[in-house]
Amino acid sequence: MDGETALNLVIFLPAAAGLALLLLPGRLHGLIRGAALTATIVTFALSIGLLRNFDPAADGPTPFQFVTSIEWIPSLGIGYRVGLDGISLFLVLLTTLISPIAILGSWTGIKERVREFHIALLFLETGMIGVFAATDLALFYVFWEVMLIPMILLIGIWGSKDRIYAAVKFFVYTMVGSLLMFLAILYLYAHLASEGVESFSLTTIYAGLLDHPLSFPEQVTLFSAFALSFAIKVPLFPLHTWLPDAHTEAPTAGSVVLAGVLLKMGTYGFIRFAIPFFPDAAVAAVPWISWLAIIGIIFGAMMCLVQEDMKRLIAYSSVSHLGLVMVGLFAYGSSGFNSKAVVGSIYQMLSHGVSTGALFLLVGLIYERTHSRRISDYGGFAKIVPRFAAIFFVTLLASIGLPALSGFVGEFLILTGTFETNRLYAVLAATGIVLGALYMLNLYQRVMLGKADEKRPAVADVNFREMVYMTPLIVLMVLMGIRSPWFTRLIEPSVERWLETFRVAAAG
Amino acid sequence: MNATRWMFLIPILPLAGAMLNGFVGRRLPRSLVALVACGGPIASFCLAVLWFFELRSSGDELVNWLGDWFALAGLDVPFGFRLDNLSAVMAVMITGVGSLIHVYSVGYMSKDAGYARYFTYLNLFMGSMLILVLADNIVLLFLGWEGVGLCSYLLIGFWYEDEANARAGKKAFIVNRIGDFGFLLGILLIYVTHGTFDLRQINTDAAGGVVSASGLAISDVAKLWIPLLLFIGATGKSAQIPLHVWLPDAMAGPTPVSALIHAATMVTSGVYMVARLGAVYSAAPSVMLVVAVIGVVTALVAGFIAMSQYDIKKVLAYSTVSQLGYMFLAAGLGAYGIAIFHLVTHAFFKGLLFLGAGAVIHSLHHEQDMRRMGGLRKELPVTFALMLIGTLAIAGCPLLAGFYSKDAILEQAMEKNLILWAIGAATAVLTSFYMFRLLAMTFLGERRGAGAHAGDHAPGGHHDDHHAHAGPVKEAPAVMLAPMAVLAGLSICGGIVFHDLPAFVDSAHVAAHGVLGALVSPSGLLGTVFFLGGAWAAWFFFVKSPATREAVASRNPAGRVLWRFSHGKLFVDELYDALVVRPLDVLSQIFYLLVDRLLIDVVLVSGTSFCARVVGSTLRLLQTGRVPTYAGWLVGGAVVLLIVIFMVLNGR
Amino acid sequence: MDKFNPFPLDEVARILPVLTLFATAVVVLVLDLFLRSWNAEPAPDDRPAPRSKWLLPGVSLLGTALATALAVRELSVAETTTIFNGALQIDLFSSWVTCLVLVGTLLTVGAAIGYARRLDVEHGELYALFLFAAGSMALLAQSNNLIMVFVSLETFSMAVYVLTSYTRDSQRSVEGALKYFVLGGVSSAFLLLGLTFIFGATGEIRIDTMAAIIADPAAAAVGVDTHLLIAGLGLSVVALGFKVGAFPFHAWIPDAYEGAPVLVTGFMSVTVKSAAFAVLVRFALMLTGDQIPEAAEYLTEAVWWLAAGTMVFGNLVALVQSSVKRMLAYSAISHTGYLLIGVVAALRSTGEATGAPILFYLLPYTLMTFGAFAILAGLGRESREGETFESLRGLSRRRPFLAFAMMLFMVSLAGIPPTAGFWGKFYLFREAVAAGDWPLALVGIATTVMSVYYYLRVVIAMYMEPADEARQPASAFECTLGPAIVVAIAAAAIVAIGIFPDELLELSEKSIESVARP
Amino acid sequence: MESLDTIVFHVTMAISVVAALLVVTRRNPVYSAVFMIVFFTMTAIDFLILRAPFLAVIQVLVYAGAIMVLYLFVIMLLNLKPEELRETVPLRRKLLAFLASAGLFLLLAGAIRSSPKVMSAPSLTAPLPVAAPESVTAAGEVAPLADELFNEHALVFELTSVLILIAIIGAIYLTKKRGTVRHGTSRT
Amino acid sequence: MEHLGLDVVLLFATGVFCIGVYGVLSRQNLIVILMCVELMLNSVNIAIVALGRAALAADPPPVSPNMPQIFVIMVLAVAAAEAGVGLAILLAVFRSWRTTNAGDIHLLKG
Repeated sequence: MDGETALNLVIFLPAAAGLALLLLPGRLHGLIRGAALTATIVTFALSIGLLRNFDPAADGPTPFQFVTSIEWIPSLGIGYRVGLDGISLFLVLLTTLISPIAILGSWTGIKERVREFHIALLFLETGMIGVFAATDLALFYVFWEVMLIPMILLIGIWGSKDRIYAAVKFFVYTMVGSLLMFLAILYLYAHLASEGVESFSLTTIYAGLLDHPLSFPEQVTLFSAFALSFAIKVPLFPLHTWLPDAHTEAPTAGSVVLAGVLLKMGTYGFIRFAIPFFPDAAVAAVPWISWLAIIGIIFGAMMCLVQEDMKRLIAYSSVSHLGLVMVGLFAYGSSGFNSKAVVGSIYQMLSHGVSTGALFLLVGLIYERTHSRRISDYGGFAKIVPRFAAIFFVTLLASIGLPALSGFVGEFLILTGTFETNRLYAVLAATGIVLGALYMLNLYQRVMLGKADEKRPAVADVNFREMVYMTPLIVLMVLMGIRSPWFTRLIEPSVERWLETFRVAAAG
Repeated sequence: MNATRWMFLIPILPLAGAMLNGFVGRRLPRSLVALVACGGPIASFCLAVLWFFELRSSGDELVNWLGDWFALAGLDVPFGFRLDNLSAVMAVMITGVGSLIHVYSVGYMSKDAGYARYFTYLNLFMGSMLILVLADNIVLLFLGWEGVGLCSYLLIGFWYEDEANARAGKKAFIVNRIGDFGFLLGILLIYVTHGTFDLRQINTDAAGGVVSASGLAISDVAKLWIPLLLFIGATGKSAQIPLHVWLPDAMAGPTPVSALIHAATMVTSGVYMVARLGAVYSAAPSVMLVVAVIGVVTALVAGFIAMSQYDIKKVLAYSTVSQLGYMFLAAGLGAYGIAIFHLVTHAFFKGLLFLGAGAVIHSLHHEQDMRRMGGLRKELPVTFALMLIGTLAIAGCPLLAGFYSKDAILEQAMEKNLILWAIGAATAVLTSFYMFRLLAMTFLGERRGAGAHAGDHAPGGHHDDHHAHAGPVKEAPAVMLAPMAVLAGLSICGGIVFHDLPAFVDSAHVAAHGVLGALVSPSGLLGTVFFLGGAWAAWFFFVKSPATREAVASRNPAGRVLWRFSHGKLFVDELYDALVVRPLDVLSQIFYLLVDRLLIDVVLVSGTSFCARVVGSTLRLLQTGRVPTYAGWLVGGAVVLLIVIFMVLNGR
Repeated sequence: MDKFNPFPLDEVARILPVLTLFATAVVVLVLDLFLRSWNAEPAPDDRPAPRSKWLLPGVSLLGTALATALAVRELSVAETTTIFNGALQIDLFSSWVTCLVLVGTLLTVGAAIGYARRLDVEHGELYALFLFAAGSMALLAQSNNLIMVFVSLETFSMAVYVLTSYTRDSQRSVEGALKYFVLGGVSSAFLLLGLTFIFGATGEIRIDTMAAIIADPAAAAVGVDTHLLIAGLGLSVVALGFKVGAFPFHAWIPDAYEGAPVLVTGFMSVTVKSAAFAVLVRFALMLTGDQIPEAAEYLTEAVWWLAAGTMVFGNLVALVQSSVKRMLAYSAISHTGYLLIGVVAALRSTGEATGAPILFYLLPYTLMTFGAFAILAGLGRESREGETFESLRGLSRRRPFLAFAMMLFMVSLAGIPPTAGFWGKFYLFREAVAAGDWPLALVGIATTVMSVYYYLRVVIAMYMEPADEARQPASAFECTLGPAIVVAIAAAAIVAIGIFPDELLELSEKSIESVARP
Repeated sequence: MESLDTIVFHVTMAISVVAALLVVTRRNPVYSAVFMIVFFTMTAIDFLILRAPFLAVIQVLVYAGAIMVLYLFVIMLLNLKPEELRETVPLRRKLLAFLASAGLFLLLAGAIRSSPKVMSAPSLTAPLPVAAPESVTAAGEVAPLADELFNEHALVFELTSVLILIAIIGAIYLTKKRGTVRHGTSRT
Repeated sequence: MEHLGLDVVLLFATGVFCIGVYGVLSRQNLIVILMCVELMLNSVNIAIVALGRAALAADPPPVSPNMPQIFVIMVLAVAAAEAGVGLAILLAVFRSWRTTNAGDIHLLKG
């Protein structure tokens, strides 16, 4: 199978499987779960094939590989254009990896409307992969929005107590941003169309903007619209308050997908769209975004210190971690955007996806047994569920960036790059290291250490199924921690290529 | 075996042991666990010794490369190991002492439920520590640096069912992380300045002057800040003021851990790091002074606190802090070789002392409070003898290991800075005093209160399944005593045998004296006096006339204040609690409630939707349901529309 | 005038869809009469006998389907002709709008099956009025002279007034009809005055001739009187704004929509709007000649404010509704606002044929709005309590298909892909931005955000809130066949258009061009 | 002739305005209807003067004759008592209504008076130009009117039949009595 | 006093139209309101006829001089239909509401 077909399959196989699930009788839960799992695993296998066929040295006319380009809505200049570069490739892989794991993770947790649940999840997967694979601005927007619906259903139907509030908040927050972006997309199109460039194709837009740059005020306005949308997704302080609620109230699979993949869409959006489209504005925004990100790092960490709910704590930790990613993305110095920091940011996105996804899985796993997320209901669990504790601990270490685990590589690259461009930002961003250790160890201590409550009914340790889905994540955390070149080998050329897709006007 | 290809085995073997024990240890018999656990370090030790001698004879450094960790354009970090003189000494010492302590642990932990877990952590520690010293670049060093910190955390909180232990572990980790924060920034600054992480290259650059090999200009700022930031890391790891607070609490871990990690190896990695980047430090005299001052002040303060502690391990902990201060003093004076020399001898005698203390604690069924000890020399004669050797060594008894290394430091200080020397000298007296106090309280006199306070546990000295209970006090098993004996031997002769270690490690080092010359040098003579003075004072206050002690400590106002400060550890913990921990908590809570919940969520988010609803509800009132009103809207709207149209038509 | 032949056959052939509708309406009326006499012993009321229950809807459906087929066939005829001495202009534009109206009618008649029976209004009049109204609307879309515009507008309005009060014994129904009628009468008077002024200004009543005059006044025998023309257009905008429900002429909409039987609400919300917008667009295109762009410019600002006000008002008030039906009414108002964006864009772009987004958007609008009303119809909620959000609770469990379709409609109304509504908004906003009017698009965006909230409430009620068993007898979820099929078709169409909108987009563009360049 | 027409026209205008004012201000709808008939009659006279004799005829027949009779019939049918006719319209609303309608009038008057075409139009009572073709001079008479109606505007004429049919259906349906009144429950 | 300006007639028509508007706005009695609507329609008829009369004198002469009057005939038809339907609705309202007072009928609102 050639790469193009494989990529299209990767995008649409989950949705097709979702449709096929409709044909199954709703009460055959096992069959439905199995079918969904199979579909996602096949998708994952296909995406691994993409990884193997990806050529980092390719130097085609577009930065993308496995390109499919079909005129979809020619009257609006919209094409079905998908393709991957080193940046999106791994995000797609992350998505295809997280999806089967999310299904496995909710194998027993979801007992109601099982079929609908898996359909939502599968459609969500297609939406997410589509966002990363789209190389057409309008197609991207379509996927970006499509994904919202299954997500709010996941939160709203299968979530916990305040799920409706969380779902509404998530939805409205996201819509505010994405609709403004929508307007900006149209404005951008109108600008290019007035210059005779009538296409939503990314490569065309890149080239078009190089030839016909927007004026600086226009750039700033449009960048703000894009940035708002992406910043909400990231989330950047102070636009983050949807996140704790959504993460906390969502079912495990929802939280995993949210933390694992959805948040990356924001940062990915900055890389793919906001920065290359409006480089001058992006440069002008560097201090703003950096400061907000730094505030986010510290503020998020401080929020973690006072949380009583495990999921909420982990959710806030995402605010902190993603803040670091943003600092890296916006590491801009005299020699332009710092490729090391950008690579680091992408790496950190992946690492965060794996480790925070794993954390949510673990919380979900223990929640299934104890039906509590309150930290104070726990204590001494290391004794009761030692395997769980060990996995939890490793994940947590990866999350706080202990060397030899995945988190460190990204953090280190980001900090190195940022330090080259702006030392103050790097220093402030690095405080996250201390605070991260503080809240995570606090969590670990309060949940796992100490004396176990004698009266507590027995809690089973991690079972085989749970081991099955945790193992790849743990292996990945370690692999990413000690063999970063395997990943950066593919990412770096794409980032270098990315830097060529736009030009910053002198003294922006 | 080809060393250049297989050198990585030194750190990997213990790690392999850790993996094995970690994954399947719980299902293996204890003996097998012990075999795996001890096998790794011992094999590493053999290799280290082998290659140490190879190195010594050939003078060729062994370099080993194990693939890339980072490989980006302009940022290349390999898993590279380098066995040079310094790292070889460290590796041998670590694997040697480590092996002994592993063996000791087999006995010490024999009844513990978390046997395999314990050895997993311990092996993991060995591996990390060896990575730390063998790393050829600073990022890999940082990996080891963090790794040992992690193991330290795990082992301090080994008996995690006691909240206090868990807290102590966390504290250690956090405080270390604060140091690491500085360390990491140092690394970043190194990269920006030197364009490389290679330790050798950094040293060469720093020694070379203003331009690094990669063509980057080395600014004065970088010259000053690199060593300073790295030193922040060192203060964390090596428990120097102001980040020393974690080490005494770290005694919550099993005693062999204290011996290995919190005395012999991990805590000295800061010193190692300074020695490793000697050229960088030498290029910044002001930082050197900072290092020396911090070192000596720490030495004094820790010695002062150690005087009044009752927990036997706490005394040793503060003693460790104090001795580390000495090492930093030496390093700060530029005598890196001597610092390492003291590091090595300290590993011997402090390891011995901790193991001895462990034997005592083991024998007393996990009693750590010296007030409930006393007179143990009769029950534990071997332990007493070994402890005595250790005490003599640390206190600076001539001919023993500690004498030589400490003397060398004080001599350097005397030459270079008299104020530093004076403080160091005072510390020497204190050292002798508190060590003999410990010895006296533990082994001399009469047994006090065994079992009398069974329910009243000394803080941090108690473990869940090891309830202190009265029982027959008997000598530790041979498996524990044997390693102690080896260490005792090293404590006795280490100073003499390894007398040329400073020169081996630091090519710039010029030995001032021979083995015997040191005895009669002015500094050596003074050192002997300090040793005797401290020992006498301890004998006087704790054996001959305890009443005087009471009088000085509780009735003399000055004495009382001093005692309170000493016993209260200068209230640094309380200070930090009030200045950092609590404000952070309170601030976080305030931010959470005020900024996150109230300002953003309620005011901005809900407020917006509330406003929309209010406006909507108001507009809704227009919809009165009455036809005339509606007609009014229609006509009024038409009027306004026409007005707008005509305004535009008539150009406003 | 030498030979009397007002209806040449070839011209009659062009209005076959309309004729089919009228003929079917008459047939239905007649059949109804026969049905009543066939039931020799009629029940106390005049309810038709069971054996004939398929006859009236069946015939109506057939007729409408035939008309629709004929109208769709017209879409492939690209030529633009005027017939009946210029009374009608048959072009792609009119065919498109006819199709829109007929789709709405088809859905209405389909949904009436079963619904009308349960409501006990299964009369020939009901279907006849639907069909008459639809035919008049089609004529309105084809109208090329002002008399035709006025009369056809009044014709379908009459029918809709009666339909609104169709459940004539319900206070709400007649109240809604009364309001609609009185205000509609006033607005008709405004329209008439406006048309008179336009006639006075140009001396013409044929729209195509007027367009030519406006495009090149020097060439015309009679000059154009800008003041009078603009005043006339302003008054017409008031009246047409009334018909489409633009703020502040919207006032009748919520009340009439709420009062009318829900099926009628669905019918008028989609077809009336399509027809009225057709006239608005024709007027707007009439002004966008090359020569005097001011004529359009004078109106633009007024329409701009109408659009902005409508979007803001409709959405804000929809936000605080507790009845789903009334919420949908306000949602219909807000969609008028979005459609008016297209009018503004059309007015702004002088010399260029625009306005296609309006035509395109009317189709998804028809499908999704009618779909939503059809679900309410299908669920058999006639008491007001049945229309609250709470009453939708648990729908996703009892009627998963209906709930899913409703969600699709809501998603489409909110303009979220992959539904047709998204492309509608996309196209509209794109046109506005391309015309340089991004502030109006911004208003549209901001209000869309609000709309998301209340559409979401429906989804929440159906899917997320626990059903309140005590307050909901199971019968509340009875679903009749007609609405169910209609809903299925509408939902499928919405998704299909959402995924493959291109053909229709092109068609709408061509439709506009057919008017602009006859 | 010309000036007579003009004078008559002015008189009818004056009477029309007064009648219209009375229509909208009388409390009793019967009075309103009567004044409405006056107004329609005046309009018929206007039509005559404006060369629309056929219109004048049907104005009287249809409007005054049919429509107003229908109104009166309904008024009688309802048989409202005087107290039911009492309207309590606040002065404020009357004022607003006046302002709105006056504003509308001013705006439209402005448009009319600033229209050069209207202002330059010849007198409506002046004789037609001598050169005017027969079709123009005969305009408004029954034959040419019918000719044009049934040729050029035949379609709209046919459409009115549909309109009337709808009106008939509607009127019959709505006024037919059936069942009991369903009172809507007021909102809680 | 010979000149009868088109503007005068149009102003007269518009004036009556606005009187009708005033009636709709200020009256409560539905019958009167309906009459006001008729008044408005009729006033426009006058304007149409006047405009048509003015066009007769134009040069060149109008192609279809009868068209305005045909327009008026159609308006008449519409007005008749409107009266019929309007009064029917009025009766239906009266039957269920027992009132013809527009101000009292406001079940639907908000």
